[in-house]
Amino acid sequence: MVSESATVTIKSFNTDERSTWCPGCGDFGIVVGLKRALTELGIGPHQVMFTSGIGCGSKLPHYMWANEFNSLHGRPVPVATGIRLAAPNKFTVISVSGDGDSYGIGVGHLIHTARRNVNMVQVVENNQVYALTKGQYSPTSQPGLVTTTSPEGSIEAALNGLGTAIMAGASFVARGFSGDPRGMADLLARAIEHPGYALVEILQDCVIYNRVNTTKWYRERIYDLQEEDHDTSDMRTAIDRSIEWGDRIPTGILFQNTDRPTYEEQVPAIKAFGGAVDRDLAGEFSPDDFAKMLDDYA
Amino acid sequence: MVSESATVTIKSFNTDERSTWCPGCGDFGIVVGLKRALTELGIGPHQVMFTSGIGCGSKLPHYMWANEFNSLHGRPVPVATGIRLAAPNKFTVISVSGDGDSYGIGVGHLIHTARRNVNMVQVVENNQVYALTKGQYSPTSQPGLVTTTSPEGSIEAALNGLGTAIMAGASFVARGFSGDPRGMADLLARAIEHPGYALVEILQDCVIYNRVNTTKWYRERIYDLQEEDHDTSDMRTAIDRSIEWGDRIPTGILFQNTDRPTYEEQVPAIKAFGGAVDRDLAGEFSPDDFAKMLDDYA
Amino acid sequence: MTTLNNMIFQFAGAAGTGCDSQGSGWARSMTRAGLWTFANFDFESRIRGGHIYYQIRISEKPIENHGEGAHVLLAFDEQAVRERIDDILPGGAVIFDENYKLDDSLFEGRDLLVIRAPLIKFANDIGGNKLMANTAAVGVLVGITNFSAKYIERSLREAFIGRYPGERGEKLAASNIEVLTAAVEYGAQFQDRFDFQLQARPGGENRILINGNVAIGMGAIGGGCRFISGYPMTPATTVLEFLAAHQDEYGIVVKQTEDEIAALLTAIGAAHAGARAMTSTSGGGFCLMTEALGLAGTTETGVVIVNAQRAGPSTGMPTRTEQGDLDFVLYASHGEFPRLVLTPGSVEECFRAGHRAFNLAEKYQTPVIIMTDLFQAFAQKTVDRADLDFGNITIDRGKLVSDEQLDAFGPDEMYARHKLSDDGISPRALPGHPRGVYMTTGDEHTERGFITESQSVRVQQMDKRMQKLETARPDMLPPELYGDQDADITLVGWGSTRGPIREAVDLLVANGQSAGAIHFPEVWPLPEGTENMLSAARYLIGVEQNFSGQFAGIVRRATGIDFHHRILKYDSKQITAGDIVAAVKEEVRVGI
Amino acid sequence: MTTLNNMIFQFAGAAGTGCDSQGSGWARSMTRAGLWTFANFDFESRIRGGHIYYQIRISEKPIENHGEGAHVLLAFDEQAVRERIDDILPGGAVIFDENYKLDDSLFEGRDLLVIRAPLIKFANDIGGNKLMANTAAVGVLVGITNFSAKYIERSLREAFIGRYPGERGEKLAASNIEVLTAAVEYGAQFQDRFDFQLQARPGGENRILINGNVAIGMGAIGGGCRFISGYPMTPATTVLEFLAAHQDEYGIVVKQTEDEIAALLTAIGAAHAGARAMTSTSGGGFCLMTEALGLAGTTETGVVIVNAQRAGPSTGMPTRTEQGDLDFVLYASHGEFPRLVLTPGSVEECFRAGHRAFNLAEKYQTPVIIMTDLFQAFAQKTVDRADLDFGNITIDRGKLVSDEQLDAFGPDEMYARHKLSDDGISPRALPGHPRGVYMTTGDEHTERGFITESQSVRVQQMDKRMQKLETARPDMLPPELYGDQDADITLVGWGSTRGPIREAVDLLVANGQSAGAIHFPEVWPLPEGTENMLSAARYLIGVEQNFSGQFAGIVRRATGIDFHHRILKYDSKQITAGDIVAAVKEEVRVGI
Ligand SMILES: Cc1ncc(C[n+]2csc(CCOP(=O)(O)OP(=O)(O)O)c2C)c(N)n1
Ligand SMILES: Cc1ncc(C[n+]2csc(CCOP(=O)(O)OP(=O)(O)O)c2C)c(N)n1
Ligand code: SF4
Ligand code: SF4
Ligand SMILES: [Mg+2]
Ligand SMILES: [Mg+2]
Repeated sequence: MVSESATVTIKSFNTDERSTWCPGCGDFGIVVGLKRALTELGIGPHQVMFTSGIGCGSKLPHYMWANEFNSLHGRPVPVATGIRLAAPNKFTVISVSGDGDSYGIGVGHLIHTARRNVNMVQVVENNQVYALTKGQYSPTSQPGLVTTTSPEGSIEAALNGLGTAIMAGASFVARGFSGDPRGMADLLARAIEHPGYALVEILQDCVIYNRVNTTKWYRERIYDLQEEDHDTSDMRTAIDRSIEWGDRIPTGILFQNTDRPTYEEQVPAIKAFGGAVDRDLAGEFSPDDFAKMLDDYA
Repeated sequence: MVSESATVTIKSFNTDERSTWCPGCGDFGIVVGLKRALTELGIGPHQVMFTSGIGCGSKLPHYMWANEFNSLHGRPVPVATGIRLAAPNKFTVISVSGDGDSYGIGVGHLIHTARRNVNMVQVVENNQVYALTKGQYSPTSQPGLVTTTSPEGSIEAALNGLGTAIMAGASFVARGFSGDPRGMADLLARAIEHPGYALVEILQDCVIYNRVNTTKWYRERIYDLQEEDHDTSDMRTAIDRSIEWGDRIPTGILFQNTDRPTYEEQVPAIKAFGGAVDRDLAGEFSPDDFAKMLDDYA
Repeated sequence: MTTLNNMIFQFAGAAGTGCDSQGSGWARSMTRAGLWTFANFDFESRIRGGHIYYQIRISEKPIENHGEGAHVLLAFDEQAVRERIDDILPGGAVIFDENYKLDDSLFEGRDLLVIRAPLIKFANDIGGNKLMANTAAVGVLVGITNFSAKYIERSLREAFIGRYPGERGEKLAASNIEVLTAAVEYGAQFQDRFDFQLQARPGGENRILINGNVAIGMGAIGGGCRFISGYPMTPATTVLEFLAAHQDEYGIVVKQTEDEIAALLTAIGAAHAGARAMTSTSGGGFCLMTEALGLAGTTETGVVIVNAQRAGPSTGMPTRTEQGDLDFVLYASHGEFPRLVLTPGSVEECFRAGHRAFNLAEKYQTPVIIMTDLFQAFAQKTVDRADLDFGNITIDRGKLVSDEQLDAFGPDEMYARHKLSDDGISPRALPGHPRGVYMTTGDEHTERGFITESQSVRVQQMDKRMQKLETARPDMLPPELYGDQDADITLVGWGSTRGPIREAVDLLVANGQSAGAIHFPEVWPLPEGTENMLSAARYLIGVEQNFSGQFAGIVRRATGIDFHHRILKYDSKQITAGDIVAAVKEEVRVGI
Repeated sequence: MTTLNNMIFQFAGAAGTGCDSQGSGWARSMTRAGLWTFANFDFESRIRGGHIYYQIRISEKPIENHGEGAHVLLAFDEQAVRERIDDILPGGAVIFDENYKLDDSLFEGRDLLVIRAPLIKFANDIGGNKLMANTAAVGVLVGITNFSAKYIERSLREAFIGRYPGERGEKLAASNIEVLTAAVEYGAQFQDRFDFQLQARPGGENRILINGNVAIGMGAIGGGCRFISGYPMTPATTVLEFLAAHQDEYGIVVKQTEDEIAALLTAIGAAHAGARAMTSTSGGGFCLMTEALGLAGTTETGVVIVNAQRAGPSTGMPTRTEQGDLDFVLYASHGEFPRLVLTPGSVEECFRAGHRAFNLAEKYQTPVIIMTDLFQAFAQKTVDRADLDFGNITIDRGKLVSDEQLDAFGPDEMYARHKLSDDGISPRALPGHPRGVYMTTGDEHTERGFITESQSVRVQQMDKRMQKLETARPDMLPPELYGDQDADITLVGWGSTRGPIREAVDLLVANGQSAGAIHFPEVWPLPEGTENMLSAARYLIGVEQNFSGQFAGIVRRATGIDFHHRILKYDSKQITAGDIVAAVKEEVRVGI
């Protein structure tokens, strides 16, 4: 579907639905970033399809006006794949969910979808905690974090989601910060434009359950890779950057590979017939066309 | 349990159960490798607990005499975790399953178990195909592979299992070859000795469904990292090696980090009380000890 | 005329503004003051904001239900007044800050004491901190009910000195108490216009106030549970959290897993190794456990699963209640294998299920599921310590093979994990003994645990496994009769409807309607005596919190007994005695 | 006396040694020769070795069952003779290579023609390749049955020239045909000692030989399925593979996913976007789909799931059959939502279910499950091309909102995906239209798809969704009566028992026992007329391939009708007409 950029403004995405987030939640910034990115690219609410999981962050698409399929905890990515493969010419597909959802229960889908290079964006809202269930440690929680399920402090190493995704074959990997909607919007726009699977992790403050990794904490540490001499096409440097965490935390595009074809481009049925949703179910084939199937068994 | 090395021989692991593998299957070599490794370390059949998934390769523990819990497709690793955490002093725990099982449906468990550094060995029998279901492409199949579900050739990039595991935090990562049971036995012994999570991928011929990556094909390509100047403690080099695939395929230990504590060592209950299975359920606490729980709610 | 010690309170406001902590402090104080308390927590699927409320009912005798309406509404914001005003019972009161902009018309024509109290003023002027307005509100409540302030003072001290040990806590507690005192005095002026009063009674020190999930957790620890793996999901998370909180004291391995698939499989691994192991989840997580449930069934692994139901299907209403999963739990996983299903209906029954489940799991070597629900998970009840008696718990591990027995094995003797037997139960050796090496598998297997393709072995093993349901049947707790077996109508329920049903029976009988009830604390296998008890009743009315009357269907399928009527509620809130009485009256009016 | 065109053959040996390909070649030749064929494939969960066999029955009239025993056993190894010898019917024959070391005592006292044929010798001497011994065996079979060799010649040519186009194939085919000719001649010498003969009949060119999974695949493609996502699992894989094989011709997107969780969710995504989408799996995979099933139910996404049952529980017996999943499929996923369950019982019914499922899924906007089983998935049957009529398929997409309708929306009009309606079905807009922007969710939601905490909206949406079951009921295919409605006994079944039950009725009636049958091609919602038809029967006998009689239980629960007797088989092999007749006779003897 041709974008109607002339008509898309930030307001196109406004909705009456009131958010259930806590005042000060980092998720608010992410809505702004997404609206801006779509507006910049002229992609209207009917041209984007959000899929989301379950968690505070997964509620995001509910709070902007756009198509959304709100799925299960950990499962927005396979739904996104289904939409992309059935309607490859119809939607910009963006999966949105928290760190627990994307890197925890759903990490298998992330890995295999990255590997396949399905043309979609996966936004990971990383607050390093399971927020909606009231603050248990998540796969990205820092070791030692005291929560209700780790009263003696978490004893798990935090997952390097970006590095893992790069090794799994993700062709675009970036990190943004919810306190910087402008920078984030730019990253998201690049991710949407990227032909293939794009992972965008957004560092995000949970003002209730994560008193360690606060906006202030992040601000003191983050820096922009694109302001440094970072070669996004070099996987090894990207891996190095993904490991960096502590005094300095990189944001921006870590890695991009535009040489890989998207999965959709290679699907035989799409190559030959286009999108499944655009087909004429009743008239495309005659009964005789179908009956040819029987010949193999005669 | 103290090992009774004096009494453990290769024969200790012999069983009358007849294998259902095809003549020439690479899995035969892996049984030999495992028996040798356990024998070398003096770990008897009752001191090891195998967990396995579903697939040709997952049948392996059935064909040697030892404890086994044969679980579900993709799920031997969480069962292994349960056994380790309940009986940390009782068993060497080894999970055994195919590439589809471990890297495909089960990859989420691999990642999170690696991250936690549970003290176990995960053996991945990699024949780059779903064999037991009659030869569909797997997450490690090479692109273009023609199978019943990819009649036009697979359009998916193969997963770099070893690199992904390293990024996820695996503290021991190695690759062996079923055609070299002696080398493999050595790798497995090192993996068993390694304090923490150890991934050992074994390249394995499926003579029926993978006519590309045959024993001959592997023999022409593999080389032993330990015969080269490979620093197993350097994660970046290990990542580089994990990417190597094609004319030269590395085997041996890619990566080892002995600095991380195991998960078990850090579990509060284990630190204070030892193994759950060794506890006296009836007599350990008095009714009054228990009743203290009520005080918080008075 | 003054009503003493028989009241309902509502503490209402937005999430995160303190009405929940004030509410639970109040409930605790009531219990300490020797009043029997039942408190329900009504909340939304969000962390801050929205509208939530605590409903606390108290009485001089034990109660099983949070009742309907409120005699006092403590409103912590304006919305709370609007949302809950209709709940206030005749002669009741509403307390809120004088600054709220609420039109008088809202209160017009209501038999209601409206107290616009200077809460923020007290807080600022006396305590020097606006946040103490909450304390002031509670003070007014103490004042109008003529209650003793010392219980609140104690809980204020505990709260502040607990959170900030040392001087800061002392200071905070002291200022709060000053605010409280002023507010109590302020409230006392309304006493003569308010007919409900509170007075402490003896006995509070022998009682505690807990919810169903804590009771399950206590039962489990008492019952030998030393391992829990789980993944957070409302309303099951607090079981996991309870065990986590006690991991140090009782040595419980607590593993938060990456998902529910791993949660059950990890517990299965632990149980296989020999630990008493459990997991807790809600419907969505139970879905992910179904495959492993069948594995536990075939491998004969005794593992305990708590399924705390919430309103489904799918993500549904995460903080709302329902009994919608019974059919699913009974038939979850493909093929057929035995499972035992417990459906406790009170805090005491939750405690009992918590420990009984482990004996049943190990005796029958098969999964045991404790079904509870969101209401029961969160609702708090006063119970006598004596009713949670750890001394009464016995550990029965069933047919365990000892090391000595294995030592005595002859040279050609082989341990067979799945040995056929009349009762379907095979002697179980914990793995690790040199003579007890064995394998087991989710594939159909021989007695020794090897994969088999044999038809006859298949039939033997199926028969053996399914026999366990029959062996277990006499061991299941029988249905519990309440009131008259011969009553004109008999209400039938399971799980958390127990309390409301009992109270409904009392109300009906008090109203001259002959009524009784049958409660099932354990539903599968259907306990012995089920058919007799049900067929002896005159007119059976199923009471369930689901759309289709699942238990009624299960009973009909198993026994042919068709309940005459079904009272079904699936609007996501707990059924009350009043709901049941109204539905029964309707049915009686229409003509039973 | 010679029996013509009424025979059963067994081709038995180890996996991977050619007995399966020879068997299927033979079955195909029979069909081409105008003989009605039914072939069952009995195999183990391994790729090579072990013991497998093809059982092929032929007749001059259509048959629905592979029968019992064999008139000829073609043994491809020694073990095959030992394993299957007892299957050989009186007057039958066994053919194997002369070199097999088999003691004569094995054959003693049997009414049996033992042909120790020089198969390897023919192969080596004439064909120059030991592998052609298989061809020789088939040649002997042609010889003793006096069949025409030309059908086998054709299939040999197809096989070799198909695999090795060009000269190599021609040569191989030619040598094989030489071997065949010699073997036919050799076999012919036994004709006078063998009473069973074959003769081609007209009509073969109008028929094909297919199994149930291929029929489902054909039906699905004809029914507009343009998307399948799946994960391999026996016996469901061949549905995925069939669509994959035709992805180019009909433009079907085929996605092999990382697991079954993703398989169903990917199909849900595709269906949500507007494609007719399906997935196929077996019990273990279905377990992993249960959570997404509820999501499809709540979001009202019409998606089709094939559940091909195999012997459970758990991994069970991967290559063996059972009907053990009905209860699970009916109640899978927590909470309550509508689902439609089809249970085809023949190749033709599989085809019909394959296309009907998509109309039902889109009309009722809810998941539709096609239940088949391992037996039906692999068993091949001769069918008339006319019975798989693509011209008869209509595409009914239900209440779709057109782009024009959306264009015409007023400025304040908002599309509501879950709009309330009397029949429970909301007009569905495919996403992508500027006026049709909407959200949907697995949380309870408003008509417009927003998450809600409202009790009243909750009840409305529950009622709406559940109403669809009632709306769909008249649309479900009614139970199919076979024989006399007034018969003394009526056998009741669903799914793959249809064939054996019908044949059992014929046998019973032929034996003077008054008998009829009722088959359910669709079971949920229970079709209209179920109660009438069942209660009109005199004596109901449920026939099911599971332990507990699941369908009987479901019927009792829904209607109160309790089958008088249940014939249950759960030994992992398909029930036969003989099994049923024997069980009925036992029941009659004991006294109905
Ligand atoms: C299968 C399943 N398991 C558990 C839950 C409960 N649950 C809801 S949100 C959540 C975690 C959310 O964490 P994250 O994805 O990081 O999102 P956040 O709330 O932190 O934004 C969990 C465990 C669920 N809805 N479904
Ligand atoms: C949940 C589930 N899905 C699918 C299957 C079917 N299945 C059995 S083995 C297998 C794949 C095996 O591949 P791999 O793990 O690589 O082992 P291999 O047979 O190649 O050794 C599959 C898909 C299953 N048993 N369970
Ligand atoms: S709990 Fe944390 S993540 Fe959730 S809405 Fe509040 S601040 Fe945001
Ligand atoms: S199919 Fe392949 S992997 Fe399986 S037993 Fe045969 S050779 Fe081995
Ligand atoms: Mg989070
Ligand atoms: Mg494999």
